[in-house]
Amino acid sequence: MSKIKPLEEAIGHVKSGMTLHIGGFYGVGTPDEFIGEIIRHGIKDLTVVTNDSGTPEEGVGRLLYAGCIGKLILSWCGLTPIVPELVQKGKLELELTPQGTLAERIRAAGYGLGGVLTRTGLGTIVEEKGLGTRITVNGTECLYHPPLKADVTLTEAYMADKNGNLIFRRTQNNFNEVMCTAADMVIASVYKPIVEMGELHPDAVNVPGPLVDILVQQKGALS
Amino acid sequence: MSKIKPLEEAIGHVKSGMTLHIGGFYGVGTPDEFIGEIIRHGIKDLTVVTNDSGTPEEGVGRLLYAGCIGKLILSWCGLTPIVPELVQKGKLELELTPQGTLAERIRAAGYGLGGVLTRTGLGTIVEEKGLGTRITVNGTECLYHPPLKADVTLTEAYMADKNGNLIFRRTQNNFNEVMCTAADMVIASVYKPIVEMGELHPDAVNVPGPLVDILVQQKGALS
Amino acid sequence: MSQLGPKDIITKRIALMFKDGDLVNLGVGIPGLVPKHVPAGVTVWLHAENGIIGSGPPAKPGKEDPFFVDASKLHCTILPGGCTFDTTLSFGIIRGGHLDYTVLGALQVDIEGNLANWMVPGGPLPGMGGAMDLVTGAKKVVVATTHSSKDGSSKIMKRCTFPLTGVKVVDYIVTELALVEITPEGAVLRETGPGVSAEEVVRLTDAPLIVPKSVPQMAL
Amino acid sequence: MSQLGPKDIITKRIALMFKDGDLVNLGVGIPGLVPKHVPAGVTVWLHAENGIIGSGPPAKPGKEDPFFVDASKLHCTILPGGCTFDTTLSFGIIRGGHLDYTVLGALQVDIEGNLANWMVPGGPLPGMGGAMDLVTGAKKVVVATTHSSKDGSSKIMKRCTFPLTGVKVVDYIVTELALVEITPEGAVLRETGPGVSAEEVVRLTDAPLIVPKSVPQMAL
Repeated sequence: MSKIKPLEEAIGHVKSGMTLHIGGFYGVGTPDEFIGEIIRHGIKDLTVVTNDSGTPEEGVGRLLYAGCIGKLILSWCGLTPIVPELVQKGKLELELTPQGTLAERIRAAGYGLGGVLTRTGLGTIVEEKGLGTRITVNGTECLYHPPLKADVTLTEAYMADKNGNLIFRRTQNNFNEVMCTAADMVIASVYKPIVEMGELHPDAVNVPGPLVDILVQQKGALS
Repeated sequence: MSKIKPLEEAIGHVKSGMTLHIGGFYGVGTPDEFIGEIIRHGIKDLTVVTNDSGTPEEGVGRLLYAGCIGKLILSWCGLTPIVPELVQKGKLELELTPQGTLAERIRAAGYGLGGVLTRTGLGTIVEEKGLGTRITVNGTECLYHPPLKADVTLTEAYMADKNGNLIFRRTQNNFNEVMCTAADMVIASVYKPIVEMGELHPDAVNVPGPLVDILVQQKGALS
Repeated sequence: MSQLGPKDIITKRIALMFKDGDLVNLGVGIPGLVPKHVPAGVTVWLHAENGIIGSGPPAKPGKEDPFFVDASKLHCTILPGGCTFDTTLSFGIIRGGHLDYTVLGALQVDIEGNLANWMVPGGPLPGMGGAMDLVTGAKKVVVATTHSSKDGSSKIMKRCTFPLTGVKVVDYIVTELALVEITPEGAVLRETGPGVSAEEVVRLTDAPLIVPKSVPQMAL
Repeated sequence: MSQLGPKDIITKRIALMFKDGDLVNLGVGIPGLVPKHVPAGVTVWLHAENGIIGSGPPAKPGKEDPFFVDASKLHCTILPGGCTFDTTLSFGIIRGGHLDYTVLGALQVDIEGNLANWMVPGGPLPGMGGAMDLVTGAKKVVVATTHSSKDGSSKIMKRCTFPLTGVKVVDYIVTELALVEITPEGAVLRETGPGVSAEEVVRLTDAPLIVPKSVPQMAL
């Protein structure tokens, strides 16, 4: 059974109210076609976990301005002024999380760990707002953060084979690799033409194929 | 200042009483020349953290039979019958740890985390012997294990450049990659001739150069 | 009546559990026979603890890659579509619930789903390797074992007495006589081996089994 | 007397802290000027949160790689010997103590080593990004800031009042007037800026400094 699906069928798995992991850092590694398709379908009330909200025209920012997001868990939203507006109007719940803690929370979900123990955020708003809980382990004070799993991960890859093995280029990886471990369904938007099994170097694979459920070939990739 | 050093100078940093991370799974990825050099120097009372003890002739087993090890932290030692003998005589302290927990304990040290929370080992000897401590987080019972750092990591790589960037081949990686994050000093035994900076694919690097302190070119690599 | 020997009955029945694309880790011993029984048209990806998905047949003599062994220390090959990775990701796959099945041998297994397969008290002390992680993390834990020990006692017990690999972790026990599912209500006899009656299974098992009205024989 | 402007004094003094091969993460703003002052013969590897070691100069127009930006969203290049990696390893490097230095700007910094650099109360809410991880994990945390705010008050305070980035995390504060080390005993004036006296620094600082008998000027 082929993992390669048309865009519309793939994004048909994303339903209003779901929690999504969306890869990308300043839009690099964000699956743009998936964002467009979610907006086109009018999907609402999403909880989106991502590094940053991009801009009004780019990345997760497009979902914000289209009104698709009910809760946002990220580390930075400095270029989308709609965020404080929506928060003030009570239309958006915002959870600001240190970038490293966010990555480890996602990993803990994907790797079956009980949570994250970190010194990052001790004595800051992260602790004051109850996002992390202070506990003492091994004689050291830490914040405990629970794992963070998604219903669906939306990822972009540079190369893929038909088994779903993914390879990223340069800083396209960022949160993508770890997000592919931490959702019930992983959907990848692939830049280069998807190749036959055996054509990727087995040691260079970033995400093993069995972790990936659906591959979507980006438009223009075959040109 | 070159990171490339002769074998003897490199292993001169390993002192009796130290804690070592040694990579390898059934000897694959274990830096054999380093093992030989430690034995030749008569280094004693090492605490060795590794996946398995290999055989009497191979891998960490050689250090055991040469009497270099005082404490062994690993997941499997089925082919080195000297282990139960030494334990019974009180000459070896043995800490058997589930393989995944061992890897995460090393990673926690290397990644600056407060420890590991895992369900692995609940209700088993791991808990009974106090290796892991039961705690409840996020409504789930887990075992807490502290981070596991070393003075020196001894690793083997397939390729390296002069900045210390390492690339592993097939199952040579195993614990090597994570161990390179979790020691005060990292010494790598490199199989292929060490190349100039810029000759490795930047996206294919397993261990970034700044994590690696010393490179030793394996004998015969230049032939 | 099947012509299969006991170990082939066990492993063929297990092979029929898989669906196309499943990711599976096989322990040493009997589980190693599972791959030869996977039906044509079903691709099963084998996972090895030391960082492989898609490990293939043993390397030909003289063609062994010194940097490539499987979790049994055999110099193996990699199938097209396979890949390699480090131990943390390998156990992330195991512990994060990404393995569809782990198939393991047993020293003892009981009707509460407890498994002992790594250490005989007073015996040698090999270590648990990745077994505790596998039974905790895999979606389905299948125990592959002959129904009885060499001394004639049944492997399926009321309560394990050896040091445990995992507590309440087993989903299915497959022997040459029975497929038993561990449920919150108890151990349910789902199927019997070829030519074996439910009564026979109950008689040869030293622990109470729940026996539904109708228990089919394994369709091998 | 130095001809350097205030920001160049600050960043040149910081650049002189590095030894060959150091791994350094630079925040936005003033820290971005540090690289141009690194002496010849000293190689400093720049780390970027989004997964780069060895990020090089901006890509030439038309040569931008769509899959490659640095942590300031600039299309950059990679130096020979550099590499890329995912966010978990990038923050493992940060949080695991593998960064020799992080150089950050400040909204406020105090003599206990507290730093506020991510949020003005009542102002916009950009998020902490990787700043909290950087100040917690790096071996040395260096704050690069002009000595005074635009309103004339000193940036070095008795106690920060804005939401903190980290508690007791700062090692050095470098301004155009002073190099201050945060120690368990307090904030020690280690050096003064070019042509500046220790008395002048003390007068222009709204928090008590420990002033050793002899305070040299920065050797720039």
